[in-house]
Amino acid sequence: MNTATEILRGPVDCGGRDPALLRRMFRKMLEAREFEEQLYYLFLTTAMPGTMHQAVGQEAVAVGVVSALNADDTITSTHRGHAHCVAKDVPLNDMMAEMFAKREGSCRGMGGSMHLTDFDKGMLGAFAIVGAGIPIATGAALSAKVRGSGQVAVSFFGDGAVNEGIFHEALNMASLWNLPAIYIIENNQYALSMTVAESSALPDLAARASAYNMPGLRVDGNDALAVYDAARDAVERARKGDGPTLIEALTYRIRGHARFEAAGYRPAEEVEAWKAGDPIERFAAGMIAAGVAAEIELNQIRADAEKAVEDAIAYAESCTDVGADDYLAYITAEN
Amino acid sequence: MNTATEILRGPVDCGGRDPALLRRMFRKMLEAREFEEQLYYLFLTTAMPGTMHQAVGQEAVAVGVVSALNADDTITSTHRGHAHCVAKDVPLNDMMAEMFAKREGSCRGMGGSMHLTDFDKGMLGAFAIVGAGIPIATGAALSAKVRGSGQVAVSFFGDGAVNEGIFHEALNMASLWNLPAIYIIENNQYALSMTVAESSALPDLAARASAYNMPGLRVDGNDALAVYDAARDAVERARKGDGPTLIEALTYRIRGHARFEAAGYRPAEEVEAWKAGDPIERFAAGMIAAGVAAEIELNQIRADAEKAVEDAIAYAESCTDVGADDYLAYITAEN
Amino acid sequence: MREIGLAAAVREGMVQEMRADPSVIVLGEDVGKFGGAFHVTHDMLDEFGPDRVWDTPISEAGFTGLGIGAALTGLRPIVEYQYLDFIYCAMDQVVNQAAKIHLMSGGRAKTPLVLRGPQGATGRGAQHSQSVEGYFMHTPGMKVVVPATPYDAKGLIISAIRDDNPVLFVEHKLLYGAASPGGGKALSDSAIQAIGMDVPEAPYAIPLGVADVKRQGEDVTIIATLLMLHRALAVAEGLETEGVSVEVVDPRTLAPLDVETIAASVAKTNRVVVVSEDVSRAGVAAELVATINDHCFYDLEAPVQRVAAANTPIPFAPASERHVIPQVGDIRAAVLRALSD
Amino acid sequence: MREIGLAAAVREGMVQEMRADPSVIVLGEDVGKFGGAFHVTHDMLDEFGPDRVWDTPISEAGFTGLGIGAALTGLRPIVEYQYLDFIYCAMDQVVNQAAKIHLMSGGRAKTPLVLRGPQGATGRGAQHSQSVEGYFMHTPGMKVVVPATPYDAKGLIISAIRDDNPVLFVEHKLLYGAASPGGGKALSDSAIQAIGMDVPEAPYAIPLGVADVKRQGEDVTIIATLLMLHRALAVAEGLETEGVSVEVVDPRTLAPLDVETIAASVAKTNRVVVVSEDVSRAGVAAELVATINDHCFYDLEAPVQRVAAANTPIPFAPASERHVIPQVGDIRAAVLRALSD
Ligand SMILES: Cc1ncc(C[n+]2csc(CCOP(=O)(O)OP(=O)(O)O)c2C)c(N)n1
Ligand SMILES: Cc1ncc(C[n+]2csc(CCOP(=O)(O)OP(=O)(O)O)c2C)c(N)n1
Ligand SMILES: [Mg+2]
Ligand SMILES: [Mg+2]
Repeated sequence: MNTATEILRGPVDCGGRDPALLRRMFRKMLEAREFEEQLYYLFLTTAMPGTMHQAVGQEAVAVGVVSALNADDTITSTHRGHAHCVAKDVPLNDMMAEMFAKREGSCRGMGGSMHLTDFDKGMLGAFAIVGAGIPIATGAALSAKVRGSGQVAVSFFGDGAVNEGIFHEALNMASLWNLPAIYIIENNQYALSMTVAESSALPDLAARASAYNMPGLRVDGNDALAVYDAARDAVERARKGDGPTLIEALTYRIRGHARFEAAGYRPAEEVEAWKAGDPIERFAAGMIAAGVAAEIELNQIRADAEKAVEDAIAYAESCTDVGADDYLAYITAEN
Repeated sequence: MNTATEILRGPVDCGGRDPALLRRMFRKMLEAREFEEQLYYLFLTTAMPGTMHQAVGQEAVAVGVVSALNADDTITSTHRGHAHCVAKDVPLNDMMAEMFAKREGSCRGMGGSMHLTDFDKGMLGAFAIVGAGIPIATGAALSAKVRGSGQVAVSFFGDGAVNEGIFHEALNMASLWNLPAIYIIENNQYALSMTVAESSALPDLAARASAYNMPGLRVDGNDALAVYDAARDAVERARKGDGPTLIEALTYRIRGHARFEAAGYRPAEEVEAWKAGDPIERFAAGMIAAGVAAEIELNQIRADAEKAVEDAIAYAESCTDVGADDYLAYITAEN
Repeated sequence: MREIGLAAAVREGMVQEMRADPSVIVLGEDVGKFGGAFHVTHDMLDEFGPDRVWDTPISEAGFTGLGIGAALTGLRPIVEYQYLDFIYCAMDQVVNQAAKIHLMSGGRAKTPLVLRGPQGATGRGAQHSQSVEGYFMHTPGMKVVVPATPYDAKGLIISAIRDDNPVLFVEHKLLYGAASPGGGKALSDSAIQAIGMDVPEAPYAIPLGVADVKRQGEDVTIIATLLMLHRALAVAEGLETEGVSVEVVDPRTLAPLDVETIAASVAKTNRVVVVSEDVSRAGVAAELVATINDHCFYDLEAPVQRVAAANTPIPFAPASERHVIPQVGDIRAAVLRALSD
Repeated sequence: MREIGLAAAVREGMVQEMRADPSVIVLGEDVGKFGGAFHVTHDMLDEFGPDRVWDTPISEAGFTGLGIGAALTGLRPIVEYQYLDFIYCAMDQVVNQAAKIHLMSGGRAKTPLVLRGPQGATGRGAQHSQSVEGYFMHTPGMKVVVPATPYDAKGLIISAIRDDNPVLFVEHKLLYGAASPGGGKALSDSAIQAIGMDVPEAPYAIPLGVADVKRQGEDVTIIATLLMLHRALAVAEGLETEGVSVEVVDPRTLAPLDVETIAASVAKTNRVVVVSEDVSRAGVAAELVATINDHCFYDLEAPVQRVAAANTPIPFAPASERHVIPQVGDIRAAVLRALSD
């Protein structure tokens, strides 16, 4: 994949893959999508506090990468983090309860959409300061190396984050010390209103890896298997002690930046073109083309994903509201 | 010049150059050297407050670059800034008075060695936070562009500074917006105790420019004319509106990091090898070889430079000590 | 006169200064094409062009440094942070460079630079809810401006732009009267009334360092800024019906601080409540208490009541957030304590 | 017992914890090969190897973030800043990340992280002289430790390392008893006496949040930290010969703050002087005054005297620097004011 503008369509090549893996990936993408679709309606009702950022259209990146990880590998996420959490097996119930500011939420109602965290699942946190998670994942990689645990650490971040100095500092150290870290640029073409070309002197973001003596590659981020393959190779390198990799996944956020943001800065044709390259549809088409699953089976998976999210909403609604002074228990570690 | 390890010696090629320029450069390098040599003795006597960092052995970088600038072009400097100031025509008297914490000092005794500043000379300040001057010079370049002044702005900084995030952020914006900025890495091989290879994943620092879509080149930093030529080309590019350039000048600090720091982390042979490539001696040899000046004339310039520094010391000693509450006049701009 | 929100007032002040003085420029994320996350720079790119309105990459430290360099060389930059929570990314440039350059140069360098953006708790969790002014009140070499009304905001932004020092200009999201970047409706707060919303169209400057007595009273003084000023006024109004006369002082700028106006009010009422949305410990309210101790100790008939955000990162859950941030009820209770002690 | 300087005491505490607990690591500039700019990590690379002692590039924000990530995943990192003035480069990682992660995760994440380094004014100009503790006292989610003696330093660094929160551990250069990176002789101060320099060799922990009454007295209380504690003790000794009995309280940690010990002293003496080297406005001294106002107002017979650094960037010239930073004479004058008011 050479330029950010050649938008790929058509079925993902699912030939020769483990059908269970494919079904799991399909299901995870659907859950992430459905989770955010339902959130959208919940925000319309103003039942929901705070704000949220949808990754609709970007699900293949989260699911592709995380499918190449072990359960005890770690990730850091961003303000646009629901799909990463879903991929990393954070329970939908806990996520939804957190969105509703319930005590049973994955952060006990203290974090909200922008700070989802689940240490049991290796989800070290969503950091809503652009770029802030990059050194933190790098530190998790350093820790894995010191402890000899064999874990790898992945940091997800956007195309806008590469212009923060912290990106530069962290990648240099990771490469210098051959840390088992993987950096995933979710290049969804925009940082709020800014295109990549408007904010990066070198819009070929993967090429920035060379400044850190690190391999950098660009993949079709709407092809979950292309992402998976790139991540798997990077994981292998990392576990062998050969150091970090930078992966730029080209994708698109179909919705506005946050909640109801209208994204008027984007040409309608561009949005339409990317919609036609929807990662979930392409994956479904690929499964059918490869004969891994019939439409009817995919529909069942779709229904299951919808049901899981519906259940999560019902669960969340049944949970306990956070109390006025709940926070007092979480200010310092000894409380 | 390809690697940091091939240390160049021998005369600088002075053929076909303007003799007045050569004499001026020689004189400036000598003044910078002598200024710091005398400081060293003054610090030994404890007559001097504070601390200082010598650039002995690095004079060709400051003088080579600044010789390619106009008087109204601007520079930013670092904790190791005396040579930049000398090159930029900050009066020796003012500099020395500042070192002595006198009212007549270039910063009225408020700045000291690490913060020398002279707005009349386009010397925007020495910034002792590593890397901090880089965006400030970039802002001066942006200002020159907005005002249409035709000025260029130069930032000097060390090999250690390239690992600060601020380097990354500033160079990206400079290139994105084609600002008339020039970035000079004074690669003196060490950041305090750390070699370039120990702190930079890509020790070829000039190559980092490619991450910003910016030309990057490496020059022999102990050859004042090689530095001058590279700077002149960069100035031309900048003034034409073609954007910034990154120049890595390979050099060496002959002394310790600060004042009496012993630099025991460096192999003695390495220090000796670099001493044999002293930029001032190479320049003198080049002037003689090219028939621009005879030894006797060079000795006169040497004597003049020494005399100028001696006079500056006498001047500084005759100045008025800063008073206890002098600072009250400088806290905010209206005082 | 017209009634406009604080966002529109800040915008109008900036636009008028930009028309009057070509050296004024704006730098920040999404300030151009998008018109600013809270639309404070709406249409400015169209009017002034890309040499005056710079859409930056997400590089807070970097573009702050660019602002400093530009300020040192003849421009008067206004730097916008999309939320003031992000100013910590630029902290070195603000604290070690901008605030210190004038002194370090022996007064030879001037840094006419405005650093501005929105702050305040509105349900977005710990990284988008902070009040940052305490850090900068503690940073000499800077001025800190905290307008509570559109009228003050316009007059103060004009003074901030004309000032030769780095000035932090704090805007509270709930005072904007403008929509958030999520595209929802304008945020607001039930305590906010129409006070001071008459904003003249012609440019005017309100000097930095002059407090404003927003309400005269006899029995007790509340000193409050930003959103808290409005809550204080609501408390004062409520107590009036109960026969308590509350004076409300708005410092308007925290550095410099108008100690005279504060001291005069304390001398009159002898009882004081200080209210601030920033973290209580070593924050704005602490400094106000200490200032009153320094200057007015013998006027006090009761301890100064300090009302400020709890010493905690701000929780997401609305019920907890409300508990952390001073509410009308908390301020009222403090006033009653000040009166009964 | 042995007499060792504060640098050696901090080093000994770190080494002992590193021997006892393999999860303790050190990160910072020149901490390995070079042994630290002030030699506080001397020889640690040799003993513990490069997997425990990390010589970092000059990337304060980055290696702070690495420390956080490592702390979240089973290690207990100690991050050194070569001078604490440089912590502003890492401010976002400290304030927005380290301090907030525990709360944001609903208590699920722990960040056992020590951030340490030297501070204090010693003639190096505005960017190498600051006292930073006020900023972090204002940052909930962190602890702030300010040891004044080698004995306290060793016991407190051990507690800081064992603590599950991010802890800022402040070291004053003039207390180090060790040479500066310039290679000169050890910095020192004439007010420093041998107090508390008996440092046991065996490891011991001093709990965070417990103040120490460094000197008993009846007439007036001085509360002071770090270098200022020593100047306060010098003042107390001088006044003793004049018949004034001064109590000197060392909070030792600013967050948490031992309000009880402070209040007990105020209740006894009824007159207080607070002394801090950080900037006065909205700094440590302001918080101490406000705390005393909150808890001890009716015990006060005179306003609390606030003695702290002038509200200015720190000038280079020694005469001006001395004027900015509280000296023995300033503290003595404040005590006399507190007694006569
Ligand atoms: C340090 C910082 N600066 C600015 C913001 C405001 N902000 C939130 S998301 C965003 C755009 C991020 O773009 P990108 O990294 O491409 O991620 P995307 O939103 O496209 O997923 C901005 C500017 C922030 N949260 N943190
Ligand atoms: C932000 C920051 N970190 C650390 C330091 C301490 N320090 C001063 S100079 C220096 C080494 C700088 O190395 P380099 O950039 O190569 O410049 P050189 O000293 O070699 O001229 C260090 C670590 C500092 N002044 N600022
Ligand atoms: Mg993006
Ligand atoms: Mg160097």
